[in-house]
Amino acid sequence: MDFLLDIKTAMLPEVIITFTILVCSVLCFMLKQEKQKFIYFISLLGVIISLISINLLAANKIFTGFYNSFSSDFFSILMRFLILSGTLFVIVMTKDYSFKFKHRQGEFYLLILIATLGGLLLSGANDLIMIFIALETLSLLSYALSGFLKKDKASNEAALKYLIFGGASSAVMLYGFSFLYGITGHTNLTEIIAYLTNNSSNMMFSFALLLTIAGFLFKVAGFPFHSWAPDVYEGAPVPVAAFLSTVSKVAGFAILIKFIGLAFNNTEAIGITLGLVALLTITVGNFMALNQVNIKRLMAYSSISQAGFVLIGFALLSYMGTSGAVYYLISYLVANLGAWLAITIFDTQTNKSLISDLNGIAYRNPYFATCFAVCLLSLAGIPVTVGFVAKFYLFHTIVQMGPAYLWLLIIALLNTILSLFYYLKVVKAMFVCKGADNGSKLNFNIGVLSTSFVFLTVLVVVLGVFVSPFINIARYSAVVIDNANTSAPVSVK
Amino acid sequence: MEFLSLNILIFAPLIVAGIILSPLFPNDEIIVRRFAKGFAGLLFIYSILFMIFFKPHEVGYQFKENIKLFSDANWIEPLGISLSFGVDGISIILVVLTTFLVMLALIASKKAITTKHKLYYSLILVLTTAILGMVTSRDLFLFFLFWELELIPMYFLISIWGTGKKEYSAMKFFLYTFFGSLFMLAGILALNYFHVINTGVSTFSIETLTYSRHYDIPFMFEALIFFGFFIAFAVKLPIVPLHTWLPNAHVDAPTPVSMLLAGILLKMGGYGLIRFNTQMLPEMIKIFAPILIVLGVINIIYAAFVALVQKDLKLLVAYSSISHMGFVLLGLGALNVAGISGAMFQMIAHGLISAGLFLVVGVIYLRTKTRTFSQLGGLGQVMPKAFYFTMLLALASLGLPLLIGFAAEVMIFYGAFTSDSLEGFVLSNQVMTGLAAISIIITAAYLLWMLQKVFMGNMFEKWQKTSDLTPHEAIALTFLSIPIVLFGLYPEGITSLFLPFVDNLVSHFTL
Amino acid sequence: MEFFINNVWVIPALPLWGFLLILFGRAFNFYQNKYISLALTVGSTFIGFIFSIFILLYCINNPETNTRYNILWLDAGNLKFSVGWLVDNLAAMMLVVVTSISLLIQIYSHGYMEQDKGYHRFFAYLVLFNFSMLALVLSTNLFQTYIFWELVGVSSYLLIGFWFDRPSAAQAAKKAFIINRIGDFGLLVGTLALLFYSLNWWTSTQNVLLEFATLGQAGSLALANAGPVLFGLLAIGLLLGPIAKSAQIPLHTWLADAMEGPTPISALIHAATMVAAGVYLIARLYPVFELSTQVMTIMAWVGAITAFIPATIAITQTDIKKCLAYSTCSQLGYMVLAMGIGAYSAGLFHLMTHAYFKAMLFLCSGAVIHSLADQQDMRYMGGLRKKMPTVAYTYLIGTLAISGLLLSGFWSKEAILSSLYTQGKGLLLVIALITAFMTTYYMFRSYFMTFEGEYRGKAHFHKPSKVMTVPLIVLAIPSAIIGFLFSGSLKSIGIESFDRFVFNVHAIHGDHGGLFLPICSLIIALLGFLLAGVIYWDKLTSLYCSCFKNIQKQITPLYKLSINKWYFDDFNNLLIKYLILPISEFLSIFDKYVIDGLVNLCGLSTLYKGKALSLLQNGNVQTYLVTALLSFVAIIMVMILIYIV
Amino acid sequence: MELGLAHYLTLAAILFCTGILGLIISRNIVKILISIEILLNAVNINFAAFANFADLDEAKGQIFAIFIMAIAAAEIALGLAILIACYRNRHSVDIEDYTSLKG
Repeated sequence: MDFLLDIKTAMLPEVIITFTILVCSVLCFMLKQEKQKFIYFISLLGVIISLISINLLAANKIFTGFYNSFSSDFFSILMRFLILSGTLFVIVMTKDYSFKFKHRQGEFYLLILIATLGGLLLSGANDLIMIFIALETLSLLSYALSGFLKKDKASNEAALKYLIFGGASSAVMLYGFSFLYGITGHTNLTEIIAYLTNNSSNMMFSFALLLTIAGFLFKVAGFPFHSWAPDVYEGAPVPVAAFLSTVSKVAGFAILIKFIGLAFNNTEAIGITLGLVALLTITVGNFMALNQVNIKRLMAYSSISQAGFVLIGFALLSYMGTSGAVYYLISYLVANLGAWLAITIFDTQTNKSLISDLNGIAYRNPYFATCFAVCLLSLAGIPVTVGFVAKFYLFHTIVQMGPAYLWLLIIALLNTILSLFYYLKVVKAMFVCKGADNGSKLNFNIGVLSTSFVFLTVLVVVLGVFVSPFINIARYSAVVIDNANTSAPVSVK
Repeated sequence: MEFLSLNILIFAPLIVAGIILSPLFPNDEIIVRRFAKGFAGLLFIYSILFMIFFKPHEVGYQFKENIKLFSDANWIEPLGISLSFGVDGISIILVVLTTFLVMLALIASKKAITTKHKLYYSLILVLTTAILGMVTSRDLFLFFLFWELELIPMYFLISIWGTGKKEYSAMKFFLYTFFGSLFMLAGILALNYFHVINTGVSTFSIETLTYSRHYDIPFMFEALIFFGFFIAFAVKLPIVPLHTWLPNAHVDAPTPVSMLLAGILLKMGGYGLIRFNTQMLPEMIKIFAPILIVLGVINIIYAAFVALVQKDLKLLVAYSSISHMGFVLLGLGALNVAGISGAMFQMIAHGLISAGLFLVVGVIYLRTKTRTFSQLGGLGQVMPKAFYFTMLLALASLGLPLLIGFAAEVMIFYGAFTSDSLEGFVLSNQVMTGLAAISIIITAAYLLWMLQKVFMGNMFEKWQKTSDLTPHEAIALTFLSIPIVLFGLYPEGITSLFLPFVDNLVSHFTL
Repeated sequence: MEFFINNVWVIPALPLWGFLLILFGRAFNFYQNKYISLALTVGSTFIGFIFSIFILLYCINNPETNTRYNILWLDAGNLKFSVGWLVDNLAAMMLVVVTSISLLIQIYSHGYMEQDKGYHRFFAYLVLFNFSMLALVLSTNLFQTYIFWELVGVSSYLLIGFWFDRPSAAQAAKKAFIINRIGDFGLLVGTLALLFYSLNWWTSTQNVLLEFATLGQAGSLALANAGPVLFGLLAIGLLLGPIAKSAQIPLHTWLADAMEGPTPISALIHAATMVAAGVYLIARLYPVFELSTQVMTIMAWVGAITAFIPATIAITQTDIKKCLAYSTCSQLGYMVLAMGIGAYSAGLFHLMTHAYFKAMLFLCSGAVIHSLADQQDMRYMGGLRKKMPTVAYTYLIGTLAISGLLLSGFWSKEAILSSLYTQGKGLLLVIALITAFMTTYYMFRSYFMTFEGEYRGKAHFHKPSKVMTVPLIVLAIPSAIIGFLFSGSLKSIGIESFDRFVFNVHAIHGDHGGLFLPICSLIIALLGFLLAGVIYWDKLTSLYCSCFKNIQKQITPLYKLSINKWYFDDFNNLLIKYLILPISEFLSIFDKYVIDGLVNLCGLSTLYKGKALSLLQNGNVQTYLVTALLSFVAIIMVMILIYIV
Repeated sequence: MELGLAHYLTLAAILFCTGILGLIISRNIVKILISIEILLNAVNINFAAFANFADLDEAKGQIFAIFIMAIAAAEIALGLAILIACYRNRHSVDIEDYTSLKG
């Protein structure tokens, strides 16, 4: 009976998703091609129910189960919420796009849902084995999803590259795991933390930790494991690219924070190294994005640099930094989903993806262009959007860490100019450049796609105005992380 | 005065912009323009009411507003950020200047803007909100927010309705200003940091950080904070050598936007220097005053010399703007009442004059499609009204007594000359002021040269049919001329608003 | 009488009012009738004239008059600038001069400008000038002077450039303003310095900064604070203002060009009133200048050189207005010279007499030009005495006056010469006498060329109207007698000598050098007259023998120097062309390519860095792996390094 | 000489490096996939060694290794499937031919 209680209080969303997966897989075989659209609704329903069920979870308590290999705390619940809402919008994106999948529509949703499940488990995982399995679930399914357009050369190539790169980096991560295990003798994170509080850390431990983090850096496309991202984003089906840059990333960050937390009461070495990684991630992403002409590639580089900003928060190795990172992650997710939704709509209807194809679209589809621009400007950090507040809060947290982190602040600040340039390039194409006279007019009538797009855009602005609750959420989750990592008694709010 | 709410003043333009943009609003040029113009007029009258009910002798903000969300004490309670507005001596006058120039820019938009009217007028109104928010915000975060927000409409206004290399110019403007603002952001955060570590309370309130500074900042960091703010405002003002965005932006922007850019946006740099670098960091301004003065003199002389050989009418006016903004620096560096009042006055004066000059440039360009001096000449014969207005503006600009520019220059020269802020520096205040005064010759030279080249002398045959000012343009220029003459004759009308503020300001660092 | 003194503000206020009425009346097209503009102008000046007369009478009766009224105009911190009005003998004298000449010239202008399409504009400018000039005269403090100093400058700019469609007029207007600005620069810096060095005294004891009445005290304080060198610089700065405004060398070149304006303007502004403002300002600032003998010497020499050089230039001018302009310049030099040697009242006396006769001379030339359809070259005139006798005789009166042949100019010039003599300034006296000789020569030359002999021109002649000739006749009266009137010879019937009247404190009661000097100057003048007559008067050309021709050949270099105006303009042009403009060009290029270039370089290099980085993203996953792993190893190294350090 | 932990770790490290070398220099994609296997096997050796030396009570390392094997199998299966799809499109297993996405 205890087991069932656990499920209700800690794993309800996962269970619901699993159930949906089962239903979908059965339906995949049962339904005829033309009726496979039905699976779309089923999966949508499953995700929505799962999202609702998150509210039923006990948010103010830390719950651990499955022999302590899964723990549900406020932070993990928040991450799961983000992952599920990301999935929701990714599924929405496929509404019109799915005609490209031909007769395999059902499978696509199946894969997406399984990948999501991997992500959900990852955000609550508390044991190295659990982490590994959840991560690989997410990764393997992502490989498959990237190559989902079997006949498409680009899609194949993307999947291949993704797989090779992913295989290598997960091997590096596992190598790190093995050392963590070897040093501490434990695979359970709680116990590893307990070990750390009793033993002062050493260089070997930091080395192992860094190797481990490599695997997660791959997941979040952080430097130096970022190079797959642009190719995969370009080649993969657009909703998959969206999935990778949102859901997959959130999951990656969710687990990354736990590992970085291991270094919380450690030396600063890992913090500085991570800071370096974060800055390099931002800088490389920004520099590469400057000359892009393909909007998907541009978004890939943009998401690399955005990941770098989140990493900065992590690199601060503190409660404040984590809260900044979490808030930034929320803002990134909302704006990025919006931007990908726009690209999906555009790509689905015109089959084009160059920035110049967007020229003058603002005067054919003003709402579309405006919403897209708002999302992009939020990513760039222009008010009044959530991105602005998030950047401000992140920088605020850096400064709160004291003058030692000034270098981090300065380079991060300078990078925002670079990012502004390429986001503006897209905005400029839409609003300023003269489009071809017979430029395509998108169908942006009221529908689920346009509604969710507008919804996300409004959310971007609303979150930019109603800031306090989300900062409180971010802070609270950071407190939870902080407590868990310092293995101090949990203070329940 | 219950009906005077800064919230309404600031956010009404935003709402009206939304109304104009909404699909329900008729897409008819005339209706859109008249609606926007009418609204701007009302806004101007409303802002005048603020000025009338403003009590100059009270120190600190008036008409305070603090919007609260979610029953929090402040807007973003966790960080101590408040959505609070208020006006004091230096902002009330800029508020009125803003609404005034926006109204005129909209009047001047009739012929200058020929496409995408709804978008244009709503962007101007968004810009209005941003500027009003900037000058009235009582919170550093809010100030920064509006500072950045202003860039967006400005970017679109230049890049969509501009001419020439408009996209390049708009991008340059955007990135350059953004670049500057990052330094300010660092400064803002650092101020907050030192307040937190000293008091444990996170706040961005300008009042708290200014008036009740119960916290110490290590000298080096205070200098860095000063530097951060300074860079941001130096870009905006602009200060040589951070000025090169300005000629580009001005030349390529449409006329009404140039008016707003020169008329108000540059003033934000001066406003910031007074509000933050001077008021908030009085210890630092004392130390850095020599730099301010040196940069000011360089600005004045350098830009004047560069203006002397410009071949493009608008470039000349743009460089004259840079030169004139140097006076703001010079006045500020004097650190006495006369100097700072003069800087403030110069901002108002230049706001009106440069807006007018850009309007005239636009008027000429609209008719001749050229701004090159070699193509112009003798236009005074066919457009006498434009000629007289330009003459008035040029004379005001070169500091002719009894026009608005003179009082500003006198105060600045007097302030700078009698100041001792350069004590211990190689060159004395007197020498620097003397150098700056050379500009009264050069300024006269390039402005009169401009008048001569454009309006006087022989006329090209092709301009024979050029028409004089339309009623719209004439009205806009007349509106501009009224304060130029009025406050030139009666400078107390403006100075009385901010003198108590400046007195109080100066008393803080003469102690 | 008290009424007029107390309401002296009416004198400048009326022209201002008139200006506004014309401005708005025309801007909104309320009227078209030329007589309304005329009435507004003349009316305002006339009332001013009446006021001035009464004030002058009051001042004559009460020589100690010093009525001041100040209004705080600008107040910021310890900066308290006031404007107001000051009536003393000096101001009263200037008021009368200005209003009377203005009045006549305005009437004359009606005739001169009647056909011009810019009639209303002309009168608007004219009345604006009147306002500025009268307010300048009434200034209570140096600051106010500076305000109206610039305003008269701008009126002058507007009027020189009245026919702005003429390129030369536009050029001349600009030149006049800019050169005057150089003076303003000096004046401004000088004023600030004077204020600065005595600031504490001003702010602690005085309500009105820089008030003329207390300038002497402030000056000595400044001298004490600043030391003689800085004080000298300060005074030179102040002097620069009058140098530019009164067209002293080296800032004199604008005055000849200013003749591009309508002739009544040349008469009013560039001969009688505005240019004299410089001398007036020197008089006002006398307590300051007096403190530094070096500056006084400089002033004297500037005056002397200015008297001399333009006179040599005037000798060869063929344009009647240019000739008169250089003559004005030269006469102004006289006045400044007088100021410089301390002959304060003599300078002002000459100012007054000169104002009348030079205004008249210009008006005469205007009448001639007007009659000959804008012909200004004297080589195409001649024999006009028969066609327009009134003009010719008045011109002759003016010529006699300026030459110092017993009419008013004689008395004032004689006062200057005798001061020179009594002070023992030999060299200056010689220069002054040579100048006097040349003055007679070129003035008679112009008279002969214009009015005597045969008509050499082709232009159709038409007679000047009454409205033009009457003011000439009226002006001829003071031109003839005013010198004698105030020479002190009529003390018995109650008219004080000028120097007694104008400034009791500073009057220099130098004894006249007996009869020697007047006779000497008369002889010199006669010689000049003879020389001119020999060369240019057909009745005397019989004396014109070959030796003169030879002389003329021998002095070719001098002739060239004169006709080229001593190359001042060329020098200025070279200065602008090879110094100012290159600096500007250099800075402009520097701005465009270096400063902006660096900015753009930053942007471009960033873009290229992006491109260079893209090379790593070559599509081969193995490259990605290599870079990733290598970077990762590097990162690990960094971490280890941090551990070690 | 007794085999100590260090020996196992060294072996694993050498194997890991071999795998990485193979990953980087092979042109054949199948070889690359095999190299990934080698990497994972190196990790397995580590886990087994650590389980033997550091964690005698629970043998979590061995369990981990088994999990790794299972997942590796899945990964290779997926990898080969993707490779086959690629091969159908381009008729090549040379990694150099899969460079169309770049920049």
